[in-house]
Amino acid sequence: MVEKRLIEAVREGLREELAADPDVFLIGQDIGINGGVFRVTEGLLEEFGPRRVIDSPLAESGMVGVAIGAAMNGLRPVVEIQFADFIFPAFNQLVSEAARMYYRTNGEFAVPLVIRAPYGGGVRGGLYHSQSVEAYFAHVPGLKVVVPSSPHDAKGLLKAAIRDDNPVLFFEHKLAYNTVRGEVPDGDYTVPIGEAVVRREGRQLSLISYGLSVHHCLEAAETLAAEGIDCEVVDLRTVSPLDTVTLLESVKKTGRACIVHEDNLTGGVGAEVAAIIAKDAFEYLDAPVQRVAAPDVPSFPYSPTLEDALLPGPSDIIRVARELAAY
Amino acid sequence: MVEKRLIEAVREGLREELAADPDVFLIGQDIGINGGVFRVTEGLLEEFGPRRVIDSPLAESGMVGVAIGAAMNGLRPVVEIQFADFIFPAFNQLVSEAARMYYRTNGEFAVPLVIRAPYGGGVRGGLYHSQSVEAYFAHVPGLKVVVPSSPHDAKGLLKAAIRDDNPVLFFEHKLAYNTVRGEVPDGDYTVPIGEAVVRREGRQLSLISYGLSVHHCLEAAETLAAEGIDCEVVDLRTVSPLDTVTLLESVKKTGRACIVHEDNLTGGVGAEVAAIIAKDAFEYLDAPVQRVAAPDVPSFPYSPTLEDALLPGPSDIIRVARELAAY
Amino acid sequence: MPANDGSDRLHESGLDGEDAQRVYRYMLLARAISEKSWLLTRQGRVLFTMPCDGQEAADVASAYALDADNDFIVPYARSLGAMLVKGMTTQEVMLNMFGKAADPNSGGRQMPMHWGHKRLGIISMGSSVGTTIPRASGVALASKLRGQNAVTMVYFGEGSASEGDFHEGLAFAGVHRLPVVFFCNNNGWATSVPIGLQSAEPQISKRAQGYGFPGVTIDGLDPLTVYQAVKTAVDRARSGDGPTLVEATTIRMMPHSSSDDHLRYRTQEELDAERQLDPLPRFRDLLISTGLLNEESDQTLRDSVDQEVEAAIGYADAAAPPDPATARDRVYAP
Amino acid sequence: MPANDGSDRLHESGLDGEDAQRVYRYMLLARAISEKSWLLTRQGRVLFTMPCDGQEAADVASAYALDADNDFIVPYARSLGAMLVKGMTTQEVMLNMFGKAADPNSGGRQMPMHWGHKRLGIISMGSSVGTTIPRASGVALASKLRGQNAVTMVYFGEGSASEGDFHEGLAFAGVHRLPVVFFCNNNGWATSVPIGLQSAEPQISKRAQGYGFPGVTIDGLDPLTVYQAVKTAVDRARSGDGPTLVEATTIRMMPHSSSDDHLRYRTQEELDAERQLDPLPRFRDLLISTGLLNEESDQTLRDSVDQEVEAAIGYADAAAPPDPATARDRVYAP
Ligand SMILES: Cc1ncc(C[n+]2csc(CCOP(=O)(O)OP(=O)(O)O)c2C)c(N)n1
Ligand SMILES: Cc1ncc(C[n+]2csc(CCOP(=O)(O)OP(=O)(O)O)c2C)c(N)n1
Ligand SMILES: [Mg+2]
Ligand SMILES: [Mg+2]
Repeated sequence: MVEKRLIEAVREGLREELAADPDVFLIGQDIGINGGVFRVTEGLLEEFGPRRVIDSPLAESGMVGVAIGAAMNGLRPVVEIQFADFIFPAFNQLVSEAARMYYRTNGEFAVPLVIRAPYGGGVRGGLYHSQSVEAYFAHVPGLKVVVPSSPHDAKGLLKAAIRDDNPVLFFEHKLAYNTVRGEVPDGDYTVPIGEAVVRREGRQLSLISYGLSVHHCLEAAETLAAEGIDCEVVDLRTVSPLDTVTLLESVKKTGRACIVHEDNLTGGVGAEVAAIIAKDAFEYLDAPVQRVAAPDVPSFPYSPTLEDALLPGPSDIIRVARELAAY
Repeated sequence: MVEKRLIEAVREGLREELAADPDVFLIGQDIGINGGVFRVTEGLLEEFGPRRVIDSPLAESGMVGVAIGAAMNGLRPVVEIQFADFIFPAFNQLVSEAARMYYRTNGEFAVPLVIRAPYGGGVRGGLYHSQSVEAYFAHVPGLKVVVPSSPHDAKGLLKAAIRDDNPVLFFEHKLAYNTVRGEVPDGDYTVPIGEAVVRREGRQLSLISYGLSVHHCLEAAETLAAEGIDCEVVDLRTVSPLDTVTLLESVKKTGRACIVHEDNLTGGVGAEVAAIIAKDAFEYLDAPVQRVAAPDVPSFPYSPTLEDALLPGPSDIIRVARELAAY
Repeated sequence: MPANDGSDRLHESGLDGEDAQRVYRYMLLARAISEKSWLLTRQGRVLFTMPCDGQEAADVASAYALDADNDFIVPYARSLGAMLVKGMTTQEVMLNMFGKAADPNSGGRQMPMHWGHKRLGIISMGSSVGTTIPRASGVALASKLRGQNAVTMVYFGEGSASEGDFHEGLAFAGVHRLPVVFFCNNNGWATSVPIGLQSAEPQISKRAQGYGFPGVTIDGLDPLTVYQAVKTAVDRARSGDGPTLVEATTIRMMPHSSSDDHLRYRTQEELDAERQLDPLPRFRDLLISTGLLNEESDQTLRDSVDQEVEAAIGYADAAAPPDPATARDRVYAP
Repeated sequence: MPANDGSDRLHESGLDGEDAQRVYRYMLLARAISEKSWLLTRQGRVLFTMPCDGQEAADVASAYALDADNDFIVPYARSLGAMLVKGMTTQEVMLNMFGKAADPNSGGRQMPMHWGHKRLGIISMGSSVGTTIPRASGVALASKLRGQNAVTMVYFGEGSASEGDFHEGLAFAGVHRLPVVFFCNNNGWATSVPIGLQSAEPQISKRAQGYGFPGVTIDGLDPLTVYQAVKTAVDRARSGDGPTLVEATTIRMMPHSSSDDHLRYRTQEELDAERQLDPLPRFRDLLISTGLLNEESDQTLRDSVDQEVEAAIGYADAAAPPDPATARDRVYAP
């Protein structure tokens, strides 16, 4: 197996699914000749042509609405939202239509749809090119929400998402595209949606996370190990539906839990995970359930001095983990 | 003081603010000559004229966008979204614009805006006339979210919301409009945003809720009292920002907590409240933190047999409370 | 009108006598179902309805221009006439009105008049208006990409054309010259909001040229005019020349819905005057003038329609409600 | 062109000689700031920019038609020229480019070229394009309701006109005949997406008649044409006759942004040819033909502009960054 960057893994997943299934097509802004503003779709227009790789007008709601219609008539659209921040104009199409089509038609019409979007801060993108939006969608029954942390999972989960008959939101951390590398099997394989994985075994406390933040947890765990604090790191991979079995197993083992995400604290995915732990692992808890997340500001501001003051990172995890371990 | 229905209290609040402040105006669909589909604004067009009570085209995003602009140029718009379910087309305007205007302009531009919307099920309104949408907005820094349970609070909180310099979402349970009655002081008063209130004192467990569900909690508490289970009922009134002091005080006293809402469970407001309790009241907890909420279906279906199977009510609260008390 | 006149109009419309009689029966059926449903709500036997009285000509004749077996319809809540033409039975409609388990539209999960029927090519609608418009462009895009020779027709009211999704859906269809017909039913009202408060330009069809395809405004009270215009649009779409926006001016003879009281915002005089424009007697007279109908055959037709509706009501009323145990099912596809 | 010709065109435009000179200087200044900002991003001293090269005539001359003291502008990321005319200083612009604490637009919280300045009547923009359009209608609604004699002008690109908010914002303004001018800068590109993939009708102005008010398409490379058309629209708005959609056809001489490489989707030949249309030399020649400018005075002007920009860069570069301790402040108004 060769080491690849996360962006290459996503591209490989798209290319293989386009090649394998004529019903799959891509639609998004600047994804054609420009290859997407992050170059995820680079080369796909040349390879598959303008009927399979469609440059959309600047209209997210229409783009998603069109994709839903195409999905209801036999295709498997993969939509790229240029930045996760710009998914909100399509919120009604996603929540009121895609998410509940199957339920409202009593199982008649499925909507096999994937929405891909780069998320996350740390790139000096300011308030509208830095957000995490997974929590909004994790609250919506009928949607699945996936946030891969590794190139291996990015390719495998993307393929699973494209083959899934439900609308799946697929968030890729834009900072991870070129900084996160890992082994990616050639050819076809999938990673099942809804299964978390333990990235690092540990006995004293569980760091539960997803996406780029998983790497912050692993980094923190290294430092903490040197201090004799033995952390387990759980990578949720899918934030909806949650793999409660794996995360509860971990917390029942360690008795201490800290959920970590880049999204702002209040009402984030960490709230639901904490609530599940507080209910179903209550007996096993030796300390309060902690969360490390961005503070409750609208999004990360542009100026580096400001963004750096708000971005949650390994040092925040280490601080909280020490408190937890000492509790 | 006279007993009034919740709908009358809201109307009275609107009328008094319209009369007191020339900068206040209403905009919404069918709110003029028709008085709103629930008749909340009945008589206001006649009293204040078409410049203060504006019937909008069927365009929620435009309506909210227009209101934001008007608010940035000196007015205090009060928008009625006909059903909370139809707020999603305006999601981008609310989250990307209204919520962060003050932050992104470093305090230069405030957006004094109120969004009123009837929410909730039990009226056979089907999937699009029954939803609770507060959780989406409680996750958004910069927004305030209010859900009154009594006529007294509805009038007082609405006045506070209209005078607040931030965007406030104000959700009124449509089933409560004509079924919930209570004393409403004549004339001017406000109820501060961000303050919860204990509706019923109790020692054994805390039922924490807001909106119509508060009444379900009170009803359940009566039944439970007869069984010797002494419940405290906390009415959050504001779900963002949360009054953590009041809710934690209650849980620290009782040692048992159950959060109740009509919105679906996963990622609902109850998740955040449970997470706060699991962190800051950990030492005081004698039992797992429980939640009573609608199951994770997209919304309440139309057919009575189906809706009744999903609507959370007093009996669900009683069942969980018994478990908690017995724990 | 003199007989020959009616026959000429029929002939130039492209409908033959039998077609015309079928269209008339569908119009009668839609009206009967709409009226009966209204009564059922007054009796509390049905909880909600959205009458289509006044737009039967528009809905029926437009759908009649489609290939019922292969084309798609993306409906809205007043598309009852089109649903019948597309193949939905009166019994299925009534199962929907009563929200019963056997309702093919949603199994009782959606409100009455919320259509969707996969086998019949009726793309499910929810209540959030406007969302259907880009969806229709998407259905048409799939037809184009998959080489289906199908046309998609989406129905909506002029009020719903105020939503941003109208703009985005039409623009996309224009760019890709999709086989779709946008059928706007302009009855001048969005519930209580008159067209003057919705748009400074009362003709919705004028918007089409902004998207690079034709828009026409037609008399939606005359089925022949409607059929002719929509047939042209459907042929155009099928031959690869792209979309058309057809605006049919109609009337709303009844309140917006069973929850509405239109006398709060319309006068009785106004309503009485509008009733004079009812498309049914008008078409009836034309058919009589052409000899395709007479008092007697008309009565027979009406009786058969009433029996059909009554039978369907009896059946639907007695049908089983959705099983509460299924309320949480089918949130996710397997 | 013969001198008299230029003078005639100047005269009919309604601008006097001094105005023309001011407009020219603002154009030079916008260009200089745009070019310098680009260089600063290449040097890594500024992290992001969106060049306005090629649309200085459109932005400057349109804003020049406003009452700078009382009217409102709702800008977009290429509205630099309009910002200068509205009163933003070069220093303030550079504070924004460097994201410094003293940046009046956002105190360094937003990306460069994200404008907003309350005292100057510049309504804050974020990055989510299209949202500004109904907002502008709302600002104008407030002016109307409060009896302000103000006009609001909103700037956006043709790509952003694809968003539903364009539709909803224009329709609302039409219904209420609001004092607003919708200024669409049509450079034919939404980043890498050409107009042909955005709309089957290349002229955005055609959409206006669907909303019941005039739309015009003008040469956005000629400041005189732009001023004349916008002045007419502004006067119309101020006199209570409602909105106008003004579409200025312009060119995008530079990449979409400092993160873009336009050679991925445009040929060098195409770009070279477009550069021949640069509005600056064209207006310069006209001014020279009218005797309002000569080689010498032009050079003096350019030198003063360069000095102004250099001074501002030096100032902004040295200015204090935002205090990290303030990062959580001002989420809510007190
Ligand atoms: C997004 C959304 N907002 C509001 C409503 C409430 N609503 C239902 S129908 C209607 C009016 C529709 O008018 P029009 O589109 O002209 O259709 P008509 O009822 O006249 O046939 C409104 C406001 C809705 N269903 N969806
Ligand atoms: C809602 C939203 N979607 C996508 C983007 C990303 N984006 C920024 S500018 C742009 C193209 C804008 O084109 P146009 O409106 O024509 O303005 P121009 O750049 O040509 O001046 C895009 C797609 C955005 N800022 N907002
Ligand atoms: Mg209508
Ligand atoms: Mg452009």
